[in-house]
Formats: sequence, C-alpha cells, structure tokens
Amino acid sequence: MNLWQFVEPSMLVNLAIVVPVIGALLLIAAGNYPNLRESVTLATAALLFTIVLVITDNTFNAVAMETTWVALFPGLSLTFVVEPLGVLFALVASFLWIITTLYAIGYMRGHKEDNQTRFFFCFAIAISSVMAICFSGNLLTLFVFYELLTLSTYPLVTHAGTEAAKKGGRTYLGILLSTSIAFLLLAVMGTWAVTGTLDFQPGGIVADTENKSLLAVLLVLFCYGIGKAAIMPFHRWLPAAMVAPTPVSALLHAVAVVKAGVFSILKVAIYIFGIDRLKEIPTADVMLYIGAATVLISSSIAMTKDNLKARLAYSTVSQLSYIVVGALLATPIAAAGAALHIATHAVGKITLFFCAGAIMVAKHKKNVSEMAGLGRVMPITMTAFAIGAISIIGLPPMAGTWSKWFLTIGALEADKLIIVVTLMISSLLNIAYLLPIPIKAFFAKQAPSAEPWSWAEVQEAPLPSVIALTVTSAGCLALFFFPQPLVDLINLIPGINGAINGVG
Amino acid sequence: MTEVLIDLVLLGMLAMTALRVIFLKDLFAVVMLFSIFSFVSALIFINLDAVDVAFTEAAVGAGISTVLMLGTIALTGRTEKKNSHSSILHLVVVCVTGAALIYGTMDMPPFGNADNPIHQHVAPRYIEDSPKEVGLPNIVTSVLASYRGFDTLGETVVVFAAMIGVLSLLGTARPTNKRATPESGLAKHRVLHVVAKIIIPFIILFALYVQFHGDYGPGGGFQAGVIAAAALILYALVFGASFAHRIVSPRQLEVFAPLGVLLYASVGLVGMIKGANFLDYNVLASTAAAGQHYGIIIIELGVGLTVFAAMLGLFYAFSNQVERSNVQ
Amino acid sequence: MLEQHLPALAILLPLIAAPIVFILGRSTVVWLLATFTGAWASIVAFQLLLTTLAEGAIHYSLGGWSAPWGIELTVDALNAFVLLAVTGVSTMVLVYSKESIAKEIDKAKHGFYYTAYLLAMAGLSGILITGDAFNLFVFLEISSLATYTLVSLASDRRCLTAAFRYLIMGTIGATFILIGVGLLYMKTGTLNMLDLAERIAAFDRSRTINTGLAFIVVGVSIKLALFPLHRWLPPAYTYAPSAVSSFLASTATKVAVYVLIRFIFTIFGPDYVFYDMGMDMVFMFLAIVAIFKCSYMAAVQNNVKTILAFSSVAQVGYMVLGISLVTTTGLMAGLIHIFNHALMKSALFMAVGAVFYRVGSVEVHAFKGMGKQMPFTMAAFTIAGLSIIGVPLTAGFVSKWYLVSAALQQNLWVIAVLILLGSLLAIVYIGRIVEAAYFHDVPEGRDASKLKEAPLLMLIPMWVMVLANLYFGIDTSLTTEAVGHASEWLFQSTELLEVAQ
Amino acid sequence: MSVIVDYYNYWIVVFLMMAGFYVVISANNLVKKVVGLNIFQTSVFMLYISMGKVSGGTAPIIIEGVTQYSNPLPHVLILTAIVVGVATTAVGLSLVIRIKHAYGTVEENEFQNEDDAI
Amino acid sequence: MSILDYFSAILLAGGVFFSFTGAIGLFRFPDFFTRVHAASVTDTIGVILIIAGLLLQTSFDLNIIKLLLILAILLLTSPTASHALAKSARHGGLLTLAESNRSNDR
Repeated sequence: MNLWQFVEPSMLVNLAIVVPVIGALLLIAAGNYPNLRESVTLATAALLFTIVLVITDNTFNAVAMETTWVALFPGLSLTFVVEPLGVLFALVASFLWIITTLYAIGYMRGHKEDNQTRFFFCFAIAISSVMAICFSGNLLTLFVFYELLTLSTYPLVTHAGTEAAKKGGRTYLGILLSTSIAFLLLAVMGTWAVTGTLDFQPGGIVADTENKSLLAVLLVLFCYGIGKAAIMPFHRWLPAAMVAPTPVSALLHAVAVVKAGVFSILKVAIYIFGIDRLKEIPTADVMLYIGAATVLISSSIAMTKDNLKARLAYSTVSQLSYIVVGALLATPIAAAGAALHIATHAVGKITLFFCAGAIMVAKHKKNVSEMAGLGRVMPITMTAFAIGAISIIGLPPMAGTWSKWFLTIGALEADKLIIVVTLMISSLLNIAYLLPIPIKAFFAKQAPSAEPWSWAEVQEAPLPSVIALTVTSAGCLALFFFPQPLVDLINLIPGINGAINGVG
Repeated sequence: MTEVLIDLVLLGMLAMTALRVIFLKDLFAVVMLFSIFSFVSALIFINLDAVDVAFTEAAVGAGISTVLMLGTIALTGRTEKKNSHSSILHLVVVCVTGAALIYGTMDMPPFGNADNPIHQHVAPRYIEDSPKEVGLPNIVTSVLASYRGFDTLGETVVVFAAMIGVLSLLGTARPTNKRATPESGLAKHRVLHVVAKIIIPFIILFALYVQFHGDYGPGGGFQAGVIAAAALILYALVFGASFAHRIVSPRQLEVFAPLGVLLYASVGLVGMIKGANFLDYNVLASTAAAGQHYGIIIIELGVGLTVFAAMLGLFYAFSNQVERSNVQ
Repeated sequence: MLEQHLPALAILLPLIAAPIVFILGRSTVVWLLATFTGAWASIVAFQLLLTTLAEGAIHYSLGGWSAPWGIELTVDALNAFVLLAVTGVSTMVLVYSKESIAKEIDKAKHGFYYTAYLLAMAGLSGILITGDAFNLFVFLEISSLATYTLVSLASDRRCLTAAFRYLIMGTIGATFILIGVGLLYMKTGTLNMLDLAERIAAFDRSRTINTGLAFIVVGVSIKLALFPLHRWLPPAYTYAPSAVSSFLASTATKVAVYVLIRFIFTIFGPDYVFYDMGMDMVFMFLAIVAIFKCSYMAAVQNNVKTILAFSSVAQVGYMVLGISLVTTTGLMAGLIHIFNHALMKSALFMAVGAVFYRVGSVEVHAFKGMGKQMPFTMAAFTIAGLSIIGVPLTAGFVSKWYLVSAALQQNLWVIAVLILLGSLLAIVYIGRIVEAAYFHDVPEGRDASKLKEAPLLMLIPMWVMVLANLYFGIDTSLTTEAVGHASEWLFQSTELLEVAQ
Repeated sequence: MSVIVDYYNYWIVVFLMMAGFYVVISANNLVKKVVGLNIFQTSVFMLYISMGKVSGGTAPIIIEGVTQYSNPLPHVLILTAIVVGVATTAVGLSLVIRIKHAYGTVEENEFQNEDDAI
Repeated sequence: MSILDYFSAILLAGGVFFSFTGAIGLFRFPDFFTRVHAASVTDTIGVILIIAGLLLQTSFDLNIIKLLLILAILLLTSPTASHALAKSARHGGLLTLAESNRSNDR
C-alpha cells in the first residue's frame, strides 16, 4: 500500500490504464530477450494489481477518484470515475492477469508459438482497455474502450494464422464490431439524444424520460449492442474465438472480454436505466426471457460438443446470460448476485480453461472423448478441473455457490418462477456436461496398464502453468469461504445498497 | 425590327447546323459545320452588340478549335461508326433538361428590355463611371482588365493549364530532324508561298494593332495572341513546321507561356508592395488614371504573350503528332 | 504587411509557383519549391482560420474595386476550414509525390506533374475563397483542367479513357453551373455571392431562379460525384497515378461539396432550397442510396483503388446526408466529414500507392502478405481504414457521431440506423484488404525479399495523415469550433434557425 | 405574341444548347463528343450575350453622343468562358489522340469492350 | 435617299446576287472543281460588290481605309484559297467530271 501513497488518488485511475500500455511498450523493446520480456510482463501485471488494490482501499474509504482526459465533443469527455462495480471487475481482471501471464509463459514456451512478443503486447493493451472500461465515467468512454478491446484482441484470436484462425477471427471481429456499431453506438447516441447526458449516475439518467417505448427500444439495442455479453443469437463469436491460444481463451474469453460485456450491461442497467426504472420498461422482460433461453440452449449445445474448449465456450455463453438475467431481473439482490457472478465465474472458468490448455500442452488432446483416464497422467490438472467444474455448477464448497444463490433469491423476489426453474435446470445441465470429464479421467477403466499408479507416470504441463491453475482453483475455494470483501464492495454499489449484508 | 429579323435568320441557320451535326456521320463535315456554327454565332454576337465576343469567337471557335479538330480527325479517322445502342435515355435526359430551361424562361426578363435587372444593377456603374475611373473608351476592356481583372488572370491561367495538359499528353514537339524533314503537303504550292509571304507581316501587324488598340476598340491581349499565333500557324502550314520552329521554337514557347502569367501576376504583386490590394492599378503611377493605364497595358501584354505561346504550342503539339503519324 | 493580403495569398502562392515550376523544369528543386509553396499556403490557411474564428469574415476586394463591381474574396469559418484541409492534405501529398511519381510517371513529365498539381491547388483554393459566382466557375475550370492532366499522366492506358470521361462529365457539370449562374445573373444583375443572396431573397422566387437552382445543383452534383452522377469518378481515381488519386480523393470532391453548401446556404438560403423546393428529401434519398449502393460496389471490387474510389462516393453520400438533415448539427456533420474524410482517404491512397511502389499492382491479391513485408504501410492503411469504418478515437468516429446525433435530433431513427449499417459495409471492404495483408502469405512467384518497406519520403506523409486521423479523433476542439461557427453562420438569419435548434 | 417576341431568342438558344448536349451524351465517337461540347458551350454563351442586349443600344464602347449601351458585363464573362472552352477542347482532343494511339479506336463502345469497364 | 444610296443599293444587290448564285452553284454543280469555281464567285465578285456598296454608305473616315484593307486582303486570300483547294484536290488524285467520264468510257 505504501507504494502508491504519494500518488493522488485520482491519478491512480490514470495509472491503472497507462501502466499496462507502458508495460506493453517496454516488452516490445525487450522483444528479443524472452526472459526479460516476460519479467516485464509479470512486473507490470503485479504493479497493476497493487494499483487496483489501492483503488479498492480508497473505495472502501469513500475517497472520490475521477479524472477527465479530453473532451471528444462539447459536453462529452473521456472521463473515468471509480465506482464499486468497476473496482470489482478491475480486481478480478488485474489479479487474473498475473496468473494468466504466469500460465501463458509456460503455455507459449511449451507450445513453441511464434510471434510471442505480439501476443504479450496485445494482451497488455487489452488489459489496459479493460481497465478503462472498468473505470469509465460515461457511456462514450465505455464505448470507446469497448471497441479498443475488440480491436486489440483480434490479433490474439487470429494468433495461429491458420485458415481456421482467420475464419474465427472474421466471425469474431465481424459480430463484435457490427453489433457495437450498429446497435450499441445507436443506443449510446439515442440515450444522448433523449437525455442529453451520458454520465453514469446512481439511479440512472433516464428518470425524466416520458417516452417508454423509446426506452424499451434503447434497452434492446443495448443488450444486443453489447455483443460481448453473447446473448443469443449474437453469441457465435465466442465459440469462434476459441481458435485462439488457450491463455487468450482463458483470460479474454472467460474473463476480460466477455466480462466486459456483461459488466457493461450491468453498468447500463444500474447507472443508465437505474434498477427501479428498469422494471417499468416493457422490453426488460422480453430480454430477460431471451437471456434465460440463452442459458438453457447454450448449455444444451455444450453437451453436444466433444472439443473441450468449444464445450467450455458454450458453457461461458450460458453463464454470461446468468449475469444478464441477474441485471434484468431488476432487483437489488439479483443485481448483486450478477456482480458477484462476474468474480466467481471468472475464477471457475479460468481454471477450466487453464486445465484445457495444460492438457493440450502436455498430451496434445483437445477432445473430451480422449480424456478418459487422464487423471493418472495429470492428477493436479484434473483435480483443479474438478474444482472449477464444481464451482461453475454452483455446489458448495466452491465460489459459484454464492452467486447462484443470490441470483435465485433475486428471481424469487421478483416473482419470476420461470427464471428460478431455468437456473435449476441449467445447473443440472452443467453437471451433465462438466462433471463427467474429471470423473472419467479418474475412474475410467483402463485395460492395458494394470500397474499401480506412481508419480513416474505424471506428465504435467510446464511448471508455471501448473502453478497458475493451482492458484485459481484455490481461489475457487477461497471465495467460498471468504467472499466478504467482495460482498462488501458490491454492497457499496448504488441501487444495491447493502442488499446482501447478511451473507458470508 | 431589322435586328430581330437578322437575329431570327441567323438563329435559324444555327438550328439547322446543329441538327445536321447530330445526324452526320462524316466527321470532317461535322467539324466544318461546327466552324460554320461558330462563325454564325459570331455574327449573332455582333448583332447583339458583343463585338469583342464576336471577335474572339471567330478567332477561337472558328479558328483555333477548328484547326485542332481537323488535326485530330486527321489522326483518328473521319467517319463515325454506326452506333447500335439505343439513345432513348439520352433523348429523355435532354428533353427533361430542355424542358427545365424552357420552364425557366417563363419568368425571364423580356429580351432586350432596358429595364431588366441586369441593366439596372452593377452594370450602370461600368457604363457611367468607367471612363472616369479607368479611363478607357472600351468598357469591355475596362471591366475585363480592371474591375474583373482577377477573372482575366484566371483565364490566362486556364490557357496555361491547357498548354500544360496538351504538352504532357502529346509531348513537346521534338527538335526536327533536319535530314528527314517531311515535305509539307503544301510545299510545292508556289502561289501559296508568295501570298503567305505577303500576308504574314500584315497579320502580325494586325495582331499588334489589336493588342494595343484593345483599349479603344474591340480587341485586346487575347485576340491579339490568337492572331499572332495564327500568323505562325499559317507559316508552319505553308512552309513546314521545322521552319516555324526556327522562328519560335517549342522550348521558347514553354517559357513564354508561364512568363505571361507571371507578368500578369507581378503587376498585381507590385500593387501589393505599394500597399494596395492585389491587382489594384491605381497605385502603379502617380495618378490613378495613369496607373490604370499602365496596369492594363502590362496585363494585356501578359495575356497576349501567354495566349500566343499557348495557342502556338497547341498547334505545334498537334502538328507534331500528325507529322509523326505521316512518317510512320 | 502580409496579414492583410492573406486571402489573396492563399490563391496566389500556388498560382505563381506553378509557372515558375514549369520554367524550372524537372528536378528536385521543383519538388522542394512546390512543397514549400504548399506548406506556406497551409500556414496561410491556418492563419485565415484563426483570424476568421476570432474576428469573423474577411473581405478582400481585388483591384481595390468594392463588391459587387469588382471581385471579392470572402473568407469565413466555412471556407477557411475547408481550405485548411485542402492545402494541408495537398502539401502532404506533395511530399509523398516525389518517390511515388518516380515510379509511376515518366521522368520527362515530372515538371508537368508539379505544375498541374500546383494549378489544381490554386484552382481549388480559388473556388474556396472567392466571393464571386462567376469567378468560382473560372477557378473550377482551372482546377478541372489541371486534374484532367494529372489523371492522364499515369502509364496505364486506361487512365486516358478515364480522364476523357472525367473531362466530358466535368465540363458538362461546369457548363450547367455556368447556365445556372447565368440565370441567377439574369434575374438579379449581380454575380457577387452576398449580393446575390440579398437580391434573391428580396425578389419573388421565380421560375427562373428555380431553374437556376436546379442547374447549379445538378452541375455541382456531377462535380461532387453524387449518386447517380458518379460514374466518372471510380475510373478516374483507379487509373490515375497514386499520388493523384490521393490528392483528388481528398480535395476535389470536398471542394465541390463546399460549393454545394455555399450555393444552398449562402446564396439561395436553406428556407428556399429545402422548404420551398423540397430538395432535402431528394438529397437524403440519393445520399442513402449512394451509401449503400457504392459501399456494396466497393465490397465486390478487386482493385483496391477502385474499392477506395467507390468508398469515396459513398462517403460523399454521408456529407450530403448531413446537409440534407437541415440542422446545424447535420451541417456540422457534413462539414466535419469533409475535413475528416480528406484525412483518411489521403492516407489510404498513400498506403495503396506505397504498395504499388513495391509490388507494382493494386489488386487485392497484391496486398497478400504485405502486413509482414511492409508493416508501417499496412499499419497506416489499417488505422485509416478503421477511421473510414468509424471506430472511436479516429476522425471517422467524430463525423459519424455528429451525423447520427443530427439524425436523432430530428427523430429520424431510420436514418440513424441506415448510417450505422452503412459503416458495416465499410468493415467488409476494408476488412478484405486488411485480411489479405495480414493473413495471407506473399503469393508464389513473387520475391518476398524484394518487398521491403516503402521509402521514408512516402511513409512520413502517410503517417502524418494517420496521426492527424487519430489527433482529430481525440482532440476535436479545433474542428468542432470551426464547423460550429460555420454552420451557425450559415443558418443565421433564416427562419429555420428556430426549427434547427 | 408579346411572349414570343420577349422570349423567342431564349427558346432557340435553349434548343441549340440541347442539340449540343444531345451530341455530347449520345455520340459514340469521341471527336464528335468534343464537337457537341463546343456547340453546347457556344449556345450557353449566346444565352449570356442575349441577356446583355438592350434594344436600341450599341456596343459598349464609349462614343460621343450615344447614351444607350448594351450591358458589357456578360461580354466580359463570355470572353473568359470562350477561352475556357477552347482550353477544354484542346485538352479533350489531345486525350482523343492519345486514346487513338493506345486503343486504335476512338469509338466509345469499342475501347470499353477492350477494358473491363468499371 | 441620295444618289449615292441608290448606287450603293444596286451594288449591294449585285453582291447579294453573286453570293447567292455562288451558293446555289456550290450545291448544284456536278463535281468538285466546278463547285470550287462557284464558291470562288462568292469570294471575289460578290465580296467586291458588297464592299463597294458599303464604301458608298460610310462617311469619309477611318472606316473607308478599313474596308479597303479588308477588300485587299480578301482579294489576296480568297483566290489563293480556291487555288490551293483545287490544287490539293488534283494532287490527291481527284478527277474532273469530264476526265472521270472519259475513264469510264474506256
């Protein structure tokens, strides 16, 4: 904490955005020396995390932090304001960046990938955009960095440079850019035209607007415009992005990018429409049910996928819609659950992806059907996988429990039994498509090798990767037992106002 | 009434000429008809009191343009091929445009009426005050060279630009190969030689007259430049381009044309240096009238120089092409 | 001493430099002189813009004859702003020209190139700041003649037919303008724009004036390549030398849009044009069709310069659309897009020219693998392409923002949606090229080792334009202030003002 | 009748313009196009000169005792326009010559067939 | 009308007559050379008569010199032009009507 005590609190926000950029430039300079380059990345990640920690601390102490960069238009600037929801997301993202970097070092070296400098560079830029999204003070800023995030992750998706990667990249960029320009920009500008402001304000900014149908249209535009939230039918980009190297899938497509999407939706729900106001909007229900449908349909699709990463991708689509549903339920508890789900799902899903990557590096296996008996060879990895899976399913003692719990309570509170049922069925589906993998890995019958298991059989992924996935799986456990800091943070969000105080 | 009658007859001739151009396929005839069109319109201009314009139209439309067109068809062939595709769409476009214009004439001020707005606003000052303000009897020259001198600078630049365009496209006339000087088709015409030798000095004299008499009667730098160029064009036609090149070489023309523009512009710059606006001639001499006079003479010279060089340059470039194709 | 002559200087600098350049002939000196002139003209334009923003319109009577008897130069925020874009971009293209034309134009013709270039610049500047309707025609013809020449300088024979078509269409357009100006003159007796405006407003709106308006609009529409009068543009831009395409795409049509604005707003008055004549609906319809039709055409082409040319026609659609919204914001959008589009298109064409410099082709497949071989060039292309698409933090976003907000102000949601959908098409045609550059290898049979980065003299101006794209996408104060002033002034004293706000 | 006397001149001029315009857009031969362009422009010049005419006036050159002059301004404008016209013609014709060299034909449909027209 | 005006009118009428016949001849004559012949009538006698008629119309001033100069130049150039035309035609291999008839007969 002392590290940053001489820095103005508002300055911290700038730092959080700029530090990854500086790191990115430095690592380009160090491009020819892999060790130096990766040290730089790690150091930057660590530095960023400390900054976010201080920001968190300040948030608890109610220190106002905001900063304005430039006025893009008269009355509209690139503005950054710290608020608890953003801090939560920033914490998750910056923490997981460290872990992912660690993992990526092992993965990239193990896989002998080309263009590693470009990889780390784009990664850092993406994180910088995520930070900016976290702290964005108005819709315009959010939009700007939302687009930057899309663009900076595009080279990551197409990293492999193969035909498949290109095809995936085209889908990725096509859907994300199209939806954001056609819908999100329109929604942003519509909001601007209707209200005359784009600032995120507690309680929303549309309160004075009489024209309900206009707001209804805006809400739909926002939901689909934020394509990163992957609400059906605009979810195709997410499975397509799975052609990326696994660390990318892990951080960006389990955490940063998709979470930026649902985060944006939460932010719009809370700070633009306001939770109370949201209830009155006719299309909120429509979108809610579309979200619920997405949950179920994508879970079902996930079951049919043999490719592990594809299965995880559809699982992500499904889980993202939990958060959307939480936001659109328009009750404080559901919103809180949604916010918490950002963190818990992140930890769980990243673990799963790490495992998938580790399997790929160590055994070059991609398909679920080939993984039977793998527990003997990669015990640590598969254990971590089990932990992550349980967390995603939402069983104690894993972190996912809490968020699902609050979401369910929120749905009950809102008198939306269908949603409750949806959540239940979805959990069952989760079990169906996730749990068999570790079970088969450990307990499948293996005819040829009758010999007792010994350490000599173990062929784990490189050490950094193993460390990373261990840490995240530990995180799944930790967040179950100590969710209080996050809960406290969420309680600070205006509109939630301590709705989930009793828990923890 | 006579004026109207003449006007009608001439316009009728024009209409017939224009119609004929549409249907004729022989390009040589088309070009000649265009030349006639130009001449007849020059007559109309005279009838409508626009003597300067008539002069220019006759020199340029009927003269230079025709020469250039003839040079072109000498290279490209003189018949238009049958055109199979239908031109109904074109006809519709033309009819719509024409209908719009006819619609527009409905509210036009009547032809020739002295109460029309254009005779009431702006122009009266030119007619009443220009003899005092500029000091020239020819109002057209006053307006051209002084009131709207900037237009005329632009016009000079346009001529210069055309020269640039043509030279860059057709290439500067190369130094003529002495041994292979192609015989001009007219070289054996003794009569032509004699008459040309007699007449060319007079043409040049006339050019100078037009140049310096433009203040008092119709004429000015532009017409003078064209006439002077015509003298050399005649010379080149009768005696062959290589002889003309010896009098004024293409390279010299490439210097004269920009020099004319610069001469014009420098008059304006001198005005600026003397503290007035660009092209303000009043400050060029001790009195405004003298200043105007000097200014106009110099800029007319500039115009004349550029136009002469450009027109001759155009001719050189075209004739060079023709000769080249003859050699081949 | 020079301060008072700034308006005249803006035209005179290139005008006087052109003959000097022609006399000097072809050498590096000529290039230096031309570039220097361009730079000076840009500075003059910048000073003019600052002065007009601070003190209002400047009137400069040529020859000391006051308007309407003499010709007057009138500089206000509107034309100073466009002038800055035109001179600035032209200067950068001049810098770029040296290497580019060395490859594409016969060495003997370099003198012609620079002379014609400067003449075109002089013509465009003249169109921009003259206050006299007929003088505008004269300068229009100077610039047109010079551009026909420039287009025809390329070595591909198709440039000739392109230039000829351009010449015919351009001359028809200019003659239409001449007819229109004549009709106005006939009814009012004056040629000075401000005087014309006063007298047109004072007289009853007659059929003659209506026709004059129609002819001027059609004539200018040919010049600005408004759909469906755009057919001359794609071949001209495709087959012209790259530097010329870059110059034309970023200046010529922009100046024509300015002329349209000037005639509609200053001379006829928006009340008359839009409310009495209903031209806004015509413009809006044509603009929308242009955006979609030409973006689609761009998406299916194989020649990158053709793609960019069609894109230009589509982008002109955006400008006209802004005008057709008849609000201050809409006009601001149109104006700001004039400026921004000049920045992005010049950068794009420069990048294409650089690829041509190395590869010798501008087909899409020639771009394959260029992301590796020419990283800086392709990065510039990509950023400028993003600007065309309208990605935030680029200049294109600013234009799009104003355009959409203008549409929304009028509650024209459909238009707003169409604008945004139009930019999706831009993703397609830019994306194809970028993809070829980054995700394909250099095709077989092409020696990759010879495909190096473009020379520095091409890269620098290219990147200046790219950085300008980014700069004006982030710091919009200058552009916004200028176009804000301009559009408020243009709407001044019209009954529409209340409606607009 | 007075309508005819007032406007006959303009109407014929409009007819001439349209004849020229028709030749420009419909002719297939490039030289003929240029000729059409010239006719078109010359007719426009006539429109200008017609409007400058004052019945009973004389050419605008100051002569003692004459008070009624025709309007000099259109004359000035058209002088400029004629020059512009010939400049365009010259450049256009040079292009035609070059096209002939490059394609061997100056018929529009023929060289369009040779190249893929955009 | 003074006597001069009558003379002038007669001269002008004569000029118009010859010009007119020249024009008719241009259309009606059968081959190139005869047509040139007809056209040159317009250029020579027609012009002379018209200018003479005009000379009688003007007062005694600069205009007379101008008219005379015009006459001189025309008399110099028109026949030359006709001559050049005919000779070029001949040079280019054009036959007169009589000659071509003869060659057809053969």
